[in-house]
Amino acid sequence: MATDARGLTTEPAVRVRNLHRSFNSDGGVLNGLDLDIAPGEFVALIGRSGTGKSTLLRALAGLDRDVAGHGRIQVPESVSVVFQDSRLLPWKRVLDNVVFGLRGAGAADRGRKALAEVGLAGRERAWPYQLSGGEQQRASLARSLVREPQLLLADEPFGALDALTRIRMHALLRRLCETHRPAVLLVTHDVDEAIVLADRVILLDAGVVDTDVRVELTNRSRSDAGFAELRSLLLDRLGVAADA
Amino acid sequence: MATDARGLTTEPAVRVRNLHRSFNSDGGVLNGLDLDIAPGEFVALIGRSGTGKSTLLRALAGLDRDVAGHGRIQVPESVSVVFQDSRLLPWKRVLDNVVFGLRGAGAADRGRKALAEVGLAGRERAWPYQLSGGEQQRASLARSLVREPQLLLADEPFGALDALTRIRMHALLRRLCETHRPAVLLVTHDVDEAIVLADRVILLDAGVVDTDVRVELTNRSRSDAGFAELRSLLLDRLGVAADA
Amino acid sequence: EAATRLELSAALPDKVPTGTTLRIGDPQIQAILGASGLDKELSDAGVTTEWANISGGPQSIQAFRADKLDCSSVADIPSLFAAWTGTSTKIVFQAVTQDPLDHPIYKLGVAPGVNVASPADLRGKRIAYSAGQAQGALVLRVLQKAGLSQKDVQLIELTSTGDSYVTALGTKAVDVAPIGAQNIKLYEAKYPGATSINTGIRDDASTLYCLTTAVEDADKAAALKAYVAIRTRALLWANDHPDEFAKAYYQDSQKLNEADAKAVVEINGDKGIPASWDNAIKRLQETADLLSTEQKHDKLDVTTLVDRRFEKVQADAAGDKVVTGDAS
Amino acid sequence: MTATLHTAPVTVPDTTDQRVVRRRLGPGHRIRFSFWFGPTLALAIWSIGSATGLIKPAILSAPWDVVVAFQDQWVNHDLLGNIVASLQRSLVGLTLGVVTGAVLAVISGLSRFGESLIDGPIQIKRSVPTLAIIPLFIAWFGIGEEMKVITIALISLVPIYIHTHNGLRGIDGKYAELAETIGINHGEFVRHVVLPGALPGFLLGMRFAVTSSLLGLVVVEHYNAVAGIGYMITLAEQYGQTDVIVVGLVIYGIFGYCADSAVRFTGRRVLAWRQTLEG
Amino acid sequence: MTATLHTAPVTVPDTTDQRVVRRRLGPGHRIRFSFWFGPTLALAIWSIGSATGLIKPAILSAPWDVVVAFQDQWVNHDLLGNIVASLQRSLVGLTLGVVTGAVLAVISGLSRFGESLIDGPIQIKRSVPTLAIIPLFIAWFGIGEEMKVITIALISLVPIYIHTHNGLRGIDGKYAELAETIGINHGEFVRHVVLPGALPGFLLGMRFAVTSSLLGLVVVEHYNAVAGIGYMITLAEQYGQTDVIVVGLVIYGIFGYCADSAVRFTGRRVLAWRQTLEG
Ligand SMILES: Nc1ncnc2c1ncn2[C@@H]1O[C@H](COP(=O)(O)OP(=O)(O)OP(=O)(O)O)[C@@H](O)[C@H]1O
Ligand SMILES: Nc1ncnc2c1ncn2[C@@H]1O[C@H](COP(=O)(O)OP(=O)(O)OP(=O)(O)O)[C@@H](O)[C@H]1O
Ligand SMILES: [Mg+2]
Ligand SMILES: [Mg+2]
Repeated sequence: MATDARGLTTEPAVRVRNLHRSFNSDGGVLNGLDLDIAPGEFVALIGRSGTGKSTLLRALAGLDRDVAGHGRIQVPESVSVVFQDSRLLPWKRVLDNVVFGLRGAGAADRGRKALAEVGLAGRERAWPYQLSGGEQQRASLARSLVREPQLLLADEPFGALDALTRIRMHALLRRLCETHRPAVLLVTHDVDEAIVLADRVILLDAGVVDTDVRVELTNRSRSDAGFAELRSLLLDRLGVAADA
Repeated sequence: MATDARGLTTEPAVRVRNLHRSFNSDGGVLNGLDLDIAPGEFVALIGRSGTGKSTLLRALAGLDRDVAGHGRIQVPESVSVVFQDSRLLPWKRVLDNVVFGLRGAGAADRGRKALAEVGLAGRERAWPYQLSGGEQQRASLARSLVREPQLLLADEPFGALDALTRIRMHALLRRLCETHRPAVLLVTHDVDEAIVLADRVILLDAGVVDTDVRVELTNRSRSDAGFAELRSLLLDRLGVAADA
Repeated sequence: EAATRLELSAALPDKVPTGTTLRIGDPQIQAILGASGLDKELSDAGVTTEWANISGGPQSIQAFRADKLDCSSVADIPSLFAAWTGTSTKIVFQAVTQDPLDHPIYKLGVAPGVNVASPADLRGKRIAYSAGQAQGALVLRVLQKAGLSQKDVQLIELTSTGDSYVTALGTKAVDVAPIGAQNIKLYEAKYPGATSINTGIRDDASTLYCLTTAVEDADKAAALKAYVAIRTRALLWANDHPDEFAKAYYQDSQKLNEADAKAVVEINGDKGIPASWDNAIKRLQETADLLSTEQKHDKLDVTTLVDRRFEKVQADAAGDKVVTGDAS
Repeated sequence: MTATLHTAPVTVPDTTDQRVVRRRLGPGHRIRFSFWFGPTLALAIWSIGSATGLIKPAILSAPWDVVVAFQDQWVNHDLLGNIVASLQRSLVGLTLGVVTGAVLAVISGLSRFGESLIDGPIQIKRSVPTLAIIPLFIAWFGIGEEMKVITIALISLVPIYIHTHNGLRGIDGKYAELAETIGINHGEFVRHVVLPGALPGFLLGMRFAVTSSLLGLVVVEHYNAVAGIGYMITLAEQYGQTDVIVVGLVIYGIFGYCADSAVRFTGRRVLAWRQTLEG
Repeated sequence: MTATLHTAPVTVPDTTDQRVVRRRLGPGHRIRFSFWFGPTLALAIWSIGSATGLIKPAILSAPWDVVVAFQDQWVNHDLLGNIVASLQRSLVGLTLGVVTGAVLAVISGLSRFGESLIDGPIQIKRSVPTLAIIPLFIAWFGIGEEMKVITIALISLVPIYIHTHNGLRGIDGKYAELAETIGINHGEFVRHVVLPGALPGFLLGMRFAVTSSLLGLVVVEHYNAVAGIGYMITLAEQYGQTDVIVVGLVIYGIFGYCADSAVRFTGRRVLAWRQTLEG
């Protein structure tokens, strides 16, 4: 059970118990996974390619009706997902993709603002195919952020971004988290990114949470000793020598 | 003009002169880019999201017939492309995707071997949609590597891979390069990756080669001083403080 | 509107209640009425007509079954088939052609290069045959008259739609096929070497047949009585005014050009109103008998298909212009 | 380590365009005026065939004879009236059919229950010749305009239904997933995902529906019509006027071809978001 | 910093399955036996209508009368022979049409020049009523079996052509790009990219081609046929034998429905690589 900043036990935003999922008979992808995420908590999820990170996210998003398995899942009402593929509707222009499903008068303006924040001002009327890979990813991020959900599930939202753009997106995401305090589960392959952004980093292996570390660094700079220590711990669990 | 290991001038494998490309009237994506790549040379291409890295690769691959612009391009006969999206044919099983277009008796075996090398042994008969994001990317990589081209154009081939898998793919790519010595142009967002892998790193900005550095490190470990120096230079050119 | 039921044996009422509507498919008469001004007399008689541009067997039977039509002008075959398939109809009008053998409805087209000079030459020939259509019955009758049976010739099943018979002849897919007399000239012109012969039998049956339920409706029966009388006069008017007739029907309604329209009228010849239906009924019975043996239908007593109360209405309206004897 | 910061770009404007030439495997660019190729070719073959006597006038009237017949029909027989009557019929029928077909397709496409009710009957209907169903329609709707329009509506409903349904079912499942996480209702889903996603299918259906609605005229104008192209053809057949029949066919051909091209043109416009081999 | 290494998994097997329930926007799972729903419903309506007298026997014979007529046709009029004759005809015609249509579609789909030659005439052909073209065919191919098979081939060619062409042009351009970089020739491109990519379209075309080839029988068996379902219907129409017509229609319905379902079933099999709303 999670504890809040004052050490009090709170009802978690996400609660997963004994989650099993398998795509075929010869072995499960998730094998009895347990996970709690407190409201407003930022959890980074790392793990090898093909360990089941996306599978877990899809289970939390309720998109795996047809996948065999069992377990218990509780999530908040409003969930927003950034998919691993950016999944823009090809028949909607970028702005329409961002505000898709938003109601109310200010929707278009909010969408425009979100696009500007991810560096796509001026591309509102482009078709998705006219965007570069990273631009598509950012548009997809904008679509999720503009919704201000209680739970944000993001599947490698920065994978196709260069260092600078990535830092800007980090800042944007952090800012939004401070304002609306959603619970966040962010999949990333970049251990540094995980440590920089998250309150907690969990490592998925063999279908369960293999490692679960709380990031309690005051200085989240790479040169910090705690940072390096955490980094080597995680890389070690991933099977990599920290200096590789 | 490139010089080979013995300092002799050689005919480059890739020669680009004054390359212009633009998608609309209000500004070009590539604005007079010049680039030479020597045979067997490994060049890493970095740059902000949306600066035209993919546009350049597509020009080299001859896939931009319909894009406005001009300039001169020379490339070798046999070119292989790893696309930014993994672009597996959805109607072919993974193995068939890998050996697609390969001729000769041993094709299936070579494909199987390539799949095993990228860690997808046993998934030969899976449909593309049954692979995780990283697995798709690796299958696509296997497809390119199995062809042994004279020029390999790879557009962020490791973007969706975790640290361990990425290191394995680096090793695989390096091994293949040593054996067949293709010229390589690899787009990446990871500056460290660029330094670890490449003979030369070029940075694209404003449609031209902004920075072009040769990596002449004996020890390509992050802790090496030369590595750190090169890293800060590149990050600096990208607009990021090296320690961020 | 539950109109009073009229027994089929009862006398036809004279008074047409206002608003009585007849739904008729009789395009030729419709045109003549308009051209001759007889339509005014019809409405003066209290009959409202709802014209349908329907003629011929299959369409009228379909409309009868759906109860969307009261009467339709046809030759003799449809009323037989209506009976065989369970739709009860009555013939209320009979007309003949005044010189039926000189003005046949059908001739036998002969394919180019085929030698057929008389019906006797039909032996061994391939003849287009369409079981349910008037053309089919005609072929059977021609064979019967020539003393041939179905086995002596080769009947080629072929439905007559559009100009399919003309095409079949022209391309020598069949040797002989019945073709509308009005189209013979066109056919011979189109295919050099094509010829035609007369059938030598009467095919001039021309009737108006109605749903029995319409005849049993007292109001409609009264209207029909008026219609039959005026229809008689219309046919006679057309005999006297061939050019106006050609213009009103063949030119304006059937979209032929003036020359063709006049030619068709000329080919079709003058219509006659028989003083008695006896001969017509006799011929109808012969056709029914022939079809029932050759095509395996039930025996049929054709007197159940005619409503002879209209025989006199017709004859009275024609007055001294009736035809009698062999002509009828 | 050598760092070369970029130097100023070349000043002499060199606009040589030497690209990597790769064999194009797709169809390439649209040829301008290709719209006219097909009809022109057909006309040429027809004319040459007729002129050289390869196509006998008995089989197919020569183009020039058809032109004469066309003039005659236009001047003397109100061809325009026939065309207008026919177009009106098929337009009303088409509209009815398209709307109903699309609505049924969406219902049956999105609900398995709806599908099990709607789909079977439509499949059966379309396996059965229209000509054979007309007696039923006459019984239900009479022999007037109503029956004609409804028959045409039913004829054109079928391709719209099948194509829209097929297009809808062919939408990539990942967009439905996205829509589910976005939290929209069924109506919005239909508007924003289903309709645009099924649009290519619908448009293909339109191409068939349009021609069907025109061809349906031939069938329905057999019955109690006093104007219309189908009626004109029926009449001409009775009197063996080959040239008039061909006038009718040419009109069908022109309308069909134009309507089809219009739908395809619209398709290219509204499907600008697609990057396909169509280009 | 707290690092919790994972402890052994729970030992009591708890197989509760409590998932996030999200409103399904797609059509969901296929209903079992839904294949039978449509026909059963149609049969039920027909039976009830006939029994209650809502459907008069003159308009549509009651199912039981049709069964009697069916038996009669089977025993006395060689219904089986008719069916076999018809199926043979439509099968040969269909095969011809499908092959030609697919080949033409690939040629015209991949070459703008081929398209400009092929596409127009096919569009024009399909705008023109088959009935009206038959005289031409009779002139060219006689009134024998040849003409019938060719007519059916031409009827079923059209939907195959259009759908395959449309499917081909709808292939995502990025796969053509991939193929270009792979360095394959046109033949391989067709085999590995074009055909599988156009397969969904082709299969939809098949659904139309199959029914067209059956419906075409009605038209061609007007001409010089001595056996066949179309011939049976034609005869019955002339005689006005409603129950026999309905026997023919039911046979059409059954064949059409089964053929259609077979194509759809095949489609689901060979399109297993697709993740669409079809599921
Ligand atoms: N629809 C499917 N059918 C069969 N197997 C699947 C399916 N989807 C995923 N898998 C398999 O399940 C495993 C977990 O997949 P998942 O997408 O969750 O991995 P992941 O951790 O997100 O990997 P990555 O980092 O590469 O995206 C993989 O081995 C994948 O091949
Ligand atoms: N088809 C197109 N139509 C219009 N604009 C396009 C098109 N393709 C790319 N662009 C634009 O051209 C610019 C360069 O795109 P490109 O894909 O080369 O970027 P990139 O450097 O590969 O970026 P990323 O790292 O995000 O993949 C972008 O701004 C993009 O929006
Ligand atoms: Mg994943
Ligand atoms: Mg890119």
